[in-house]
Amino acid sequence: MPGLGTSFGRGGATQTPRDMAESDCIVIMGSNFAENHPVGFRWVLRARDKGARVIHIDPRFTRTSAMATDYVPMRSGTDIVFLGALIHYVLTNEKYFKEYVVNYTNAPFIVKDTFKDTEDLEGLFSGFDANKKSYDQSLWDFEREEVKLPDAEPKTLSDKIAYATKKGRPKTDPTLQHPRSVFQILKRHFSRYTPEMVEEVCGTPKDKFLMVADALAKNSGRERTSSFAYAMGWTQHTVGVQMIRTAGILQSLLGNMGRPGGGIMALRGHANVQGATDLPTLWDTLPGYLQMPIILRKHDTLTDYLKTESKPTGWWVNTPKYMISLLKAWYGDAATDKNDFGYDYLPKRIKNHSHYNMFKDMYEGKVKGFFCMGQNPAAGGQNATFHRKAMAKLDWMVVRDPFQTETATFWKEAPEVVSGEVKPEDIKTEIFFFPSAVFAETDGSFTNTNRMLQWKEKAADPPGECRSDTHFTYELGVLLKKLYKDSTLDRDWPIKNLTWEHYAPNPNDGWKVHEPNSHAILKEINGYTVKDKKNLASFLELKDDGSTAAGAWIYTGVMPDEHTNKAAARKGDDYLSLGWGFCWPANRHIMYNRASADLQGRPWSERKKLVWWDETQKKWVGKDVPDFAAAKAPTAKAKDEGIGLDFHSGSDPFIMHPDGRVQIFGALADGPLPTHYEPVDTPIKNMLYKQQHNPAAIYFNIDKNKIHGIGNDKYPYVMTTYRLTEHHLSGPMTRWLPWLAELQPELFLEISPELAGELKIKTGDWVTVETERGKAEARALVTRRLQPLKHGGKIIHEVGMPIHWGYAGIAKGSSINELTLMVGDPNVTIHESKAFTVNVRKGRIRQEV
Amino acid sequence: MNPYDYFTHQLNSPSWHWEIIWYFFVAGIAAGSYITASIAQLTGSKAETGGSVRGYLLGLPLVMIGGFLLIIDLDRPERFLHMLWYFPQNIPMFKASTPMSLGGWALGVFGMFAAFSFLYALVRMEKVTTPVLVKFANALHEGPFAKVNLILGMLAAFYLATYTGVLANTSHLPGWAASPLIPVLFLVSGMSAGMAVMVLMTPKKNELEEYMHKLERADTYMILFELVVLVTFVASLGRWWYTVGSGLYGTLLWVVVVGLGLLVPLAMKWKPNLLGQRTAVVSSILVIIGGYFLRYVVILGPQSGYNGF
Amino acid sequence: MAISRREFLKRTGVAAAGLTVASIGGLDVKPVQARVNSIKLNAKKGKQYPSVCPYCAIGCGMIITSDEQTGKVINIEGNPDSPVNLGSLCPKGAAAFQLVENPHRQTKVMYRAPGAKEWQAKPLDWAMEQVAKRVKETRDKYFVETYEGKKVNMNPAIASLGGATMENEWNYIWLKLMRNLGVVNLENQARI
Amino acid sequence: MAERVGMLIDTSTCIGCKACGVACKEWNELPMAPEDKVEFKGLSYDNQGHLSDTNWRHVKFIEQFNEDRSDSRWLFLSDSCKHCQQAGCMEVCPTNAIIRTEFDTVFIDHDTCIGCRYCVTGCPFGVIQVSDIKGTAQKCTLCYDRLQVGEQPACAQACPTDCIEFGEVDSLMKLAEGREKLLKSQGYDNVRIYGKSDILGGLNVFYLLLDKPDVYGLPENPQLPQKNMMKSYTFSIAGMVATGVLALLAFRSRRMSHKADADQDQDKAV
Repeated sequence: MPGLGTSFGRGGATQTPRDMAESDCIVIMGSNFAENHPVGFRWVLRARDKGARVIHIDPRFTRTSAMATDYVPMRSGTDIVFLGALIHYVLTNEKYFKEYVVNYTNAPFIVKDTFKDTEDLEGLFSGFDANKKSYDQSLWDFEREEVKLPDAEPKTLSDKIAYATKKGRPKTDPTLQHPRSVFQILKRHFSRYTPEMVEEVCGTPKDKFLMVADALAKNSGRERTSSFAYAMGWTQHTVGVQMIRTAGILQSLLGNMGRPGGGIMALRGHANVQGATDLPTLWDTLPGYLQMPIILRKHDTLTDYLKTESKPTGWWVNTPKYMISLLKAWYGDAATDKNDFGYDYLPKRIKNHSHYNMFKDMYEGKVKGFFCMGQNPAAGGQNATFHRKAMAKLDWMVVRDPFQTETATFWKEAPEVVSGEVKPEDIKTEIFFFPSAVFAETDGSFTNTNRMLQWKEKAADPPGECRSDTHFTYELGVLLKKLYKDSTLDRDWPIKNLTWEHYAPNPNDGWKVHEPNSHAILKEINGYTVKDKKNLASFLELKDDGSTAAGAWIYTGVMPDEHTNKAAARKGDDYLSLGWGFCWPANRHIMYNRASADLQGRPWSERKKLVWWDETQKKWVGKDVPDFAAAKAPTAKAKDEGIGLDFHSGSDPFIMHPDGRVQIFGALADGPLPTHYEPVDTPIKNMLYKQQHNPAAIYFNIDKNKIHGIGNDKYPYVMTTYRLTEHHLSGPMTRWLPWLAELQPELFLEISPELAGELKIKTGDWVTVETERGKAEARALVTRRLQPLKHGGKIIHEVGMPIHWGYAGIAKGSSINELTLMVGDPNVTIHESKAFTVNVRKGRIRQEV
Repeated sequence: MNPYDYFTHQLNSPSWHWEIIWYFFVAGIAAGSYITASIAQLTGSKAETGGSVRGYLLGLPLVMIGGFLLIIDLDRPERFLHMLWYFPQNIPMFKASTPMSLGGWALGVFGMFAAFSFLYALVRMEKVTTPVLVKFANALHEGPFAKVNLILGMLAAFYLATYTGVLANTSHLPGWAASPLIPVLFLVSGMSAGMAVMVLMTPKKNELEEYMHKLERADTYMILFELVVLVTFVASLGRWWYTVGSGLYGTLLWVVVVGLGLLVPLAMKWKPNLLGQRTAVVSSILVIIGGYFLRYVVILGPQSGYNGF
Repeated sequence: MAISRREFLKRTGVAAAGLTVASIGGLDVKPVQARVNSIKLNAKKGKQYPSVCPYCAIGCGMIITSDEQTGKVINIEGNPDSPVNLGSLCPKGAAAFQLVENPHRQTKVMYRAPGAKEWQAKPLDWAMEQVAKRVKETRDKYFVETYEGKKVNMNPAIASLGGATMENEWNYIWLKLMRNLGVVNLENQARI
Repeated sequence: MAERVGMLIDTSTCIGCKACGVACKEWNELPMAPEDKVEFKGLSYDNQGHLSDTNWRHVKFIEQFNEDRSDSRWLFLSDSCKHCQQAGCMEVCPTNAIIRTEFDTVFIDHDTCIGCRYCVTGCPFGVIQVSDIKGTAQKCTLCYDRLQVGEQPACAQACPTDCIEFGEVDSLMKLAEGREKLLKSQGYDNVRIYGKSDILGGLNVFYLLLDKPDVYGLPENPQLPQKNMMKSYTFSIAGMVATGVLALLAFRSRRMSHKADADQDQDKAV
């Protein structure tokens, strides 16, 4: 979630769905809120019933549009032009919240002259290395005062690291006139994103765009707040992260961040995708958003790592405390400051090991063993045929799922096996299929889309040989520890010294199948004092001298003492319900809520009161846990020589950032400011710049993973993919359920009557959709909810298909991931399934052959 | 533009199929033959009643067959007594607001009268001679009670023949509910079919020649009346005429029911010796077949196209 | 006003044979004792467990009722006390019962030998040992201590996919185990 | 006699998610439709088409778009039994299997129903179908078993946007009138309440519609089937008289002309 992380400091939704009921205007873009988060949508409807404007901007008229007050069509992949034009509108018509922008964002900061904008270099920023396809971000730094350091000697490791890496405070021009001020650079950057450009590139009629701009402007400022909601519609693009950045900039200019009914609601897809990003079974991070060591940066020793990763000013000054506490939690007493707390035993990344590189290595025979648990790449992976070919190269593979998914049976039921192209005998992969327990048969916590941990109780024993994944992991750990018991090799040190036994199941927990001790795991995540194993109540208590241990510092506080598990707290109320579950960090529900008060700590308006300074008690109070130093007065002066939070004044709400302010100008792999680039497969060329696509995008030219490029007339139609409320992602949790398979039994293609007329297709006909990567067949659903859009002279048709089907289960069908392309955005290597080009023809796949 | 025309497909068809078609047909003939025989009994001479009494042989067996058909048509046949008895309260199950409840009782009551007349027919054909039965049957059919018994019997018969039409009218399928003429249509069709069967049952004896002539004429009147009622019925359906008047059901209606079942027998009535000896037999058979297909069309036509059909 | 949703937790489960006045058309009969068949709820009376929906990230509260004798789940519906969903659910959540009780659910460990055409059923313990052995073999064979002169201690030969549908506790101990086996190819659905 | 309870279904907040349908199936353990009926129907996002014996709550999808999409709307309606005050099914049921419960709802007593299917065509909304497996008529029971232990119906609880609101009918009616005013003020001009006392004496499960009823496939002015019954009986009596007279005519006239012969025979016989 670097989009939100770079802008505001933390990668997570900034508000809760409940809070959207307080919004005066809700813009839903890059999301089909009612379809995919129906229960959360109740609060949008409550806002609508209170008179709020609900605007849905989407290529398709969907269930969300049916409920919205206004629907605005657009072409998939052009969100940055639309949002950039909104920024342009807000800046040129002076609709921004001046006091908020000057004080709470880095608009006044002055950027070094080595920075050149896309306006100067026709779509590129300065510092681009063409063959490495990456930027030298040092050219984008601010002009800084000279460094000042506190006169006292650094006591802790964190202080030492901060002293060593501190930079001067950026120069500022509060009048926002300086030509190299972020404000002016922003103005110039989006100067050509005009309403006419929106009509040209997005295909959205000008009046509709101006209606959105006007609604947003009217419903922002001191008295009113607007919020944005987004999901895969923004993330699944090669410029996905930058789309979120654009919304972040817009919401900061409008002064909506950190305020009730304002912010950006990231609607995450899975029950625990937030938890799986906080405790990352991801390639690039360690728990608590600490970077995973990588040889491409100075991470050789623990000190190098901490110097590189720790930030001298802002909250991240505490990085050493969190890293060392993590290592203490993993290796217990074996981790001492003599062996850098076991840092060297952490594997270092040698390159980008994200999803597609993993499967590329698999395809090239570098990966021999593969665990696939609760995911279905054979149907859910982009260019699914390639994924199946890669899995065929493995030596062994473990699949854990309640059902025999496409991934479990690719070697005998995949289309290429059924058609005889590939023979099971040629697939040498040895496969272990473990039936897994389902959510009702395990206890544990999920972290929902607004960072709230909720505990669920085990309600029944899993049937037969089904076991929970936690049980599988614990047993595997015990077996491996036994196998490595007598090893003397240095590289086996981590396995031998891993703290593991305290997860052992409790034999008299009242069940027949005993699960590992989830409380012990959560306690380790929460953190405890090493000496007497006492639970820590807050991450403020974490130390960098090895006296504390914590699996994930951001969750500290979920188990403040041995008996209270705040994730299992169940006292709700009718607004933020602080007594229900535990929101990281420190149970703050609306992040950056210090920004809901002005420089003197008074709420911007009585109507939008959230957190304010109580002069008598000398501390921040309000409806939410303050996201600020509890007793730091609003008028506290910033200490130029200070480190950590001392460097910030009492009116710097974004405490995670080095300068305590929204990073309107914030460095990412593809630039400090969002720039529109056309999707990799697109019918028309980039109208704004010579640079057509995201220069830093990651391509995978392997096997049949071919790109269509620009205006490829073999594939003239724009295709977008999406979800239905009756199914869940690639389907293993819904297509095997009769009640849901019955509601949406077959894959369908949504197509406008105009295009269907040209291709002589009627509702119900079989159609085949083709790309260079593969083919998929579906039933046609001719509907006016899709419409051709005019781009200058050219009419572009858009079609759409849901993603849920595969060749196994009760409801079977083609997987649309036979069509999608493996390409990655530079920051998180996410693919572009929301906008690519296809060909559509009548008839089924087989008929042609 | 509302391609999703939920309305027409929203109603459900009760999916009454062959059991109900045969029941309507059999009940029609039972009632028709009983009424004809009773009228002949009341108006005809001793000689004539010799022939007409054969009509009474149809009533009882057909009622039993009808009852059996009704029971096997139920999805829970073993519970057919629920039609007559409300077990949760142990009280008789009688509900005037639904023709089906009254129909059930009517079937029972008519069955009783049909049984008496069946006995009388056996007596007259000397198949039954036990004195007490003979006295009883004659009393009911010739004696003082004849009028009362036959009138009541005929009322029950009339109800049995028409309630099936009222039941169809008391529903929501447009084809059934649009025109109130279905009961009359079923009644007349039952009469003509009943008479046709009686024609077939009458042996060639000259003393019955008189009775045969009357029966033939009555049958002709019925066929004419049925023709009139049928045409007005289809017309009175208004925009729903197509449910019975077009497509498969339309062809059956116009070709088989009207053509073969009514016009041809009418022509034969007009020229009795068209096929020599066998004209009467052939025309009666055609009438009977016409009667069956009339019910086939009127029952299945309006149901087709709806869910569950 | 509406019968309050919180009633749900106070399940009385009393099977009342309701006293009704049934209007039997025509004949007005004395109040008819509505003989109601065995009320489903009784069958569903059981121990209640608060839970969280496994589908999307809104995090709707659920109440799972499982039968005390058989230990089987008999009903799953929304938890009226949860401020996230006030007892409501979406179609997926409402169908979660079939995620638990479903004939298509696998209950046996299956093994596919290299090149085989069919599965073979295998005992759980055997499979666990085999997997542990495979992990050790692959790790020991392909482990990389240094790369381009730098100490890396990584194991490129084992990859892991999945995590966004499982609990925090699993995610934590799995990443802890994988990292300490040297695995760098570790991903889940957050990318897709 | 408990108070008169029912449900208000406010189509302005229905998002067509079908949670109600699934929750109903979960609670009442209704199976999936037969395999051959489960297929893509092309009725927008509705692949069930109608209520049935295994589907007691069916969500309808109506797309209203003009040529240039300037006037575009997607209507959803969660349809089920209306528990009418004057229930066609109850009036035509010959075995009194359909009763009025103490909650004023219409309930099919599965121990009494004989599967005669008359209620299937008695209902003006096409709600009821008979199950081939159980052999009895099936329809929404307004969760009669839940009501008895003080809970609300499964669909009302499951509805994520509170479009299905359970409660006493008169307080729901006030709520509906309030919503109607609010929606009218927000520009939903032809919003209306469908199910006031003008429709079959009032529906206990009534709707707040955004357009004319027939757009949703609901009859404008549904009646009890008994409306036709009296007219039908009068015609059948007329028919009876007509056939009676005709038959008498056919049999008596011959006697008239031969009266003389009959008398002669008598003379001879005497």
